[in-house]
Amino acid sequence: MRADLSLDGISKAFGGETVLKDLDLTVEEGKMVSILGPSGCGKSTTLRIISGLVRQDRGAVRLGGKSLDNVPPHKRRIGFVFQSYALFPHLDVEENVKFGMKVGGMKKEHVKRRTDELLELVGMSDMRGKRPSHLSGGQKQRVAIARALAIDPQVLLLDEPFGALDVKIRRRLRRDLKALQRDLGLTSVFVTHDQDEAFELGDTTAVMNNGRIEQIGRPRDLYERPSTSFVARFVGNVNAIELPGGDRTTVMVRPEDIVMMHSSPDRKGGVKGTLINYVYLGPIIECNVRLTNGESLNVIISREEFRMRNYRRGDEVNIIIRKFSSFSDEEGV
Amino acid sequence: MRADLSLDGISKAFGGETVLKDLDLTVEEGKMVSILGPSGCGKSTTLRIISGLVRQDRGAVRLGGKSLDNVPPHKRRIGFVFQSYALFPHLDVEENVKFGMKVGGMKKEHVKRRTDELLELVGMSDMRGKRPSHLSGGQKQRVAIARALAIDPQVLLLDEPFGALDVKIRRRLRRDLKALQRDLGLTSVFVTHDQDEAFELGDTTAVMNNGRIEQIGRPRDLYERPSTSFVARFVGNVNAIELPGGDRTTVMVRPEDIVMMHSSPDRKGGVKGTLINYVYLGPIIECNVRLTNGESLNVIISREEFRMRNYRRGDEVNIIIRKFSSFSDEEGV
Amino acid sequence: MPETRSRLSPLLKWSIVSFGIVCFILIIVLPVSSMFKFALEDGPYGFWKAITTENALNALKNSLLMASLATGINLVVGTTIAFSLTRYRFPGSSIFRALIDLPIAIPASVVGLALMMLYGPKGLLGPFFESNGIQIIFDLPGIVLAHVFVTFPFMVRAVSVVIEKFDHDLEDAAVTLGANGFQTFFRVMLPSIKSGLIAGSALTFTRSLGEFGATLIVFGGAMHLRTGPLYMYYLSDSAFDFQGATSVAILLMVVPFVLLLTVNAIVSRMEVSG
Amino acid sequence: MPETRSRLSPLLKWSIVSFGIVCFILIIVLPVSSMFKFALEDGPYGFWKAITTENALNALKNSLLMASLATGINLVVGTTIAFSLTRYRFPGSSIFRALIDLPIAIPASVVGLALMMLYGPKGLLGPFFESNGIQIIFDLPGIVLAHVFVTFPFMVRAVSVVIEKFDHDLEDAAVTLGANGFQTFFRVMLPSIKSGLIAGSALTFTRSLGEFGATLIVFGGAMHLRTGPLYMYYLSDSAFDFQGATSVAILLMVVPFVLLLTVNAIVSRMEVSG
Repeated sequence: MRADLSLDGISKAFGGETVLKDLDLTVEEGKMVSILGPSGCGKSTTLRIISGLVRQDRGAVRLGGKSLDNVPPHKRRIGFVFQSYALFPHLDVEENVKFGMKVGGMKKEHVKRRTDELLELVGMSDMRGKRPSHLSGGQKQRVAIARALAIDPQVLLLDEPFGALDVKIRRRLRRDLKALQRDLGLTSVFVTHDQDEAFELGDTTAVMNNGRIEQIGRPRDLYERPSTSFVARFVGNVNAIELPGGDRTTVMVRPEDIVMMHSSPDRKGGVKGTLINYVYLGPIIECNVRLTNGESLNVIISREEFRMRNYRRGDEVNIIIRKFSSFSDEEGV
Repeated sequence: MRADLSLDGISKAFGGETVLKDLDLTVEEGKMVSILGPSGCGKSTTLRIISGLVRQDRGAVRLGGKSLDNVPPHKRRIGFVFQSYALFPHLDVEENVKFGMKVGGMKKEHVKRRTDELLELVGMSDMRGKRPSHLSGGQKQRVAIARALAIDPQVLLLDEPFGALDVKIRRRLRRDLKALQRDLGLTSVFVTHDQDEAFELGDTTAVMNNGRIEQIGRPRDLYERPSTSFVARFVGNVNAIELPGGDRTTVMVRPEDIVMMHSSPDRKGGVKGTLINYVYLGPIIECNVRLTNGESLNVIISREEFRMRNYRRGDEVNIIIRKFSSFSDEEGV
Repeated sequence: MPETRSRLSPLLKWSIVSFGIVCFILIIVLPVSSMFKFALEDGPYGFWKAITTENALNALKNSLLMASLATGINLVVGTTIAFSLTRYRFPGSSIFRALIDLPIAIPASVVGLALMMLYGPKGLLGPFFESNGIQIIFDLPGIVLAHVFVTFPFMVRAVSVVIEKFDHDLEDAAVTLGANGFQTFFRVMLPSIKSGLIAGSALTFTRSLGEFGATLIVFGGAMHLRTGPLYMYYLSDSAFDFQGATSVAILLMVVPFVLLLTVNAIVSRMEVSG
Repeated sequence: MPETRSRLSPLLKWSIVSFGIVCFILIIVLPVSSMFKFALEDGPYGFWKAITTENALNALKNSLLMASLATGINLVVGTTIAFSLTRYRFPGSSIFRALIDLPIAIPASVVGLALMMLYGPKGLLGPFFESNGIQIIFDLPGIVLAHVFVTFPFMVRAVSVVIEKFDHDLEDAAVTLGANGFQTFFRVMLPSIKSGLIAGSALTFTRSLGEFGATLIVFGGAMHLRTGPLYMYYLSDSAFDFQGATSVAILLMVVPFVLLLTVNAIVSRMEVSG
């Protein structure tokens, strides 16, 4: 059996408030699963339970089929990367990376060699003598990753590691992290509330809400075939439209699944509206259309189309919905 | 003459370091100009000079043709919205909004009526008795905007007002702000380092770098016809590619101006590469291609195309550049 | 999530806590409590009588007077200095800043001696003041000076802390909203630093009520100005009236303690709602 | 951008600064300086002679001894209590927390009296200890207890501040990296709170060197244990030897001041590089 990580029916409550409800999750050996969810959905607690920092109320954490529940956290060999970096402020970069190997009683020559390798790997060799307070956020997180890798972890957990970083640095770091994880074949769980990050890093992405995993799959599955209304709303942009008619059904429509044309007297079908505003998002344009019934709609069209049709603010337009989904769990919003 | 705001040849240095160099800018009455630039480019200082909080070394600030330079800051009637909100912590929401009218000696009934109007306008009527510490970031900024509007400002300045907010709240607030600014016909200057924000809010956007405005125009102009290499790099994503041949010319290519196809023996022309990774960004897919010469390229294609061609990681692809720009100010990067 | 934090075994944890509590009781609580036994030797009435003799009332009145004067003076002087140090740079400001803590490091009795050497009958300036009819040492000004000297850093520190925390954008906001310098100061700055002024005043008042060493030296037997701690010392050390001494001591202990607790509660509520 | 901040007119600004400096000089600097005049009356040699008499050396030795003992005891007791209060909740912990500041509010002379009422010859426990051959009041244990009592909150506060600032993720990180409880404490926790231990020790030592009121009462004429401030008081108040008193006073002032400045510099450098 491979060293897959699995959570079986994990439940956890803090002070009477349920945080995780009967959660199941499997991470195949060498793969990275990203957990995507809003703050407070229980994703951080999930990581803390895997690492042993928090003890679950029910359920089991297994690695390669063997339960970890009687292994104390400091003996689990599970690397943890914190959003706050959690670098030891009194130690320099090199000593931070060495920490786990030293407390583990590893031989000196080996510690030295491995530290050099790891600093090289994360591109921090030049900074080895610096204290964390002299590093930028991105550099700190590189060191934190190297430090977590130093214990040769069976599993690597990352708790919103780029949450405190600038957009540009974040993009760079997540690319590097993905390459690292794939090259080293690290079994990993990555937690974030940022959809791009979850999609870029995860081999599969688990969408989490209210202590449960609502759907797990590849970005395309989540985007095109959301299984719950929460997933539809949380992943990508979506318009929630009340269908005309007395039954008050609400459907979800992706902004790019709407066709927009200029209104003309001979055009039948579709819904009429006014182009209120548009935002130039590079290759695509996001348009805000107000329908005659007052509802507001997001429509995304390509730059070429926008230019071709020469849209202006205030234009009367005609809208056709090409594709929509509806969910049984949705109570007319 | 309309009450246009104009900056003529403004220069400013702090402690010997030049922050603004001979800056010109005109904001037409009732329009909003967004200033987009990296941190430290001088955009905040520009706002502070307009408001009189900082005194320029050279140049003039004019409103409707009349110089403001001898008007002390507290008499300029220029609203200022801070990234830190800068709400008075010892006053409740209502008292914060009333502050400017009270120190201005406005009549009590009028103050009351206008406060009600403004709180209504920003949707904070229910919160009027709350202290700032009990508000969320988004609510604080709504109050700060109402407070700035209370003095019936000739010009409204906003210094990265949404910089401290979550993405979702930010989107909502910027839409509301844009509607407000347009409805009230406020002459405004908005400063940000976020391109989407600058594009959505500004009637025109000024791209600023190193104390100068490099280009001013509509998003489309900036995106499609950048006049400097800085603008090309800063606005949207861009690939900087060294052209083959001995002259080491570097050109800028937008990720969506690249055509990607599967390699096949009979396909001539174009450059060969390998599809390293792709990221599902909703309606578009960002692909990372490594060329045979080792260079890395970003390519954006639509979801439909990606699906149609059924790309997988590791695929051999062929790249054709459809459009590029080059700049005389660029020294082979 | 406290559950995630305490990784010590419960035994170790409770040993640590118990050790702390036992030490605290032996060093602080028991000595303080034992005073009550002596003060209440003759019942509550004895306690009441001891703190309402003419001498006791006079001493308490003096203590409150000195504490009020020291607090008032420090409110003006300390706040001014706190402003100067946190907002301006001037030649020598870093030396000035270092010297602020001087009174904390100087023993109270040294303070008394220092004041005597300047303003006393044989001091450098004393004879000059005396020839102009101004008595400083062995009189009210000397005692107040001693109290101001000793309490001075508390006010400067408390006010400096809130000035440094003050968000300068608030000032800028007030200005752009049309407030002039005075309006900005009184409507924005002052309310923001109020908690520091209150905390500093409470500390000054408390320390002043308890001041002993410096006052003992500069007071010089001016009985009508004798403060509470001096009166208590006289009762225990010269009159051997331990019932009286402990009664006064309890008053000198309870009043400032209640004052400090109250003000701390007020200040922390101000900061929360702040 | 200091230019954007000071909107006061330069005149007003300099009036404020000057007023602060003048007050500071009159209240603090001049009295302190005037001591030098008396100490150096007979030149530097006189100063040297005054601080090297047998009595003076004995007093200084005693002061350093008491300060060291008080610091050592507080390092153990104060740190334990700071840990208990910041990390655990137990029945009565909030009362405990409020009582911590008690010694700040209690006048030093009251502390002396309280210790006497418990451990003194007529105290509640004194006769018991005495019958077992242990002398507390009028002997070293009593003086040390007085110093510990008075300095106790300084250590608890200094250590509590750094414990509260401590980032608990560091502990979690250490654990996930394989550190057991002891390794986590000694390799991660202790280095992080070191600055608080140093700052607390410096404050304790300084305050202890200058303690006068409580010691005066519990010392009870045990000459061989007389500390610096008591010796100084004796010189000025009974022997009227102002040259000697000011010499000792200068020593009692300079030593703790230099100590505090040095430690502040060390601690702030630790925090910057931290």
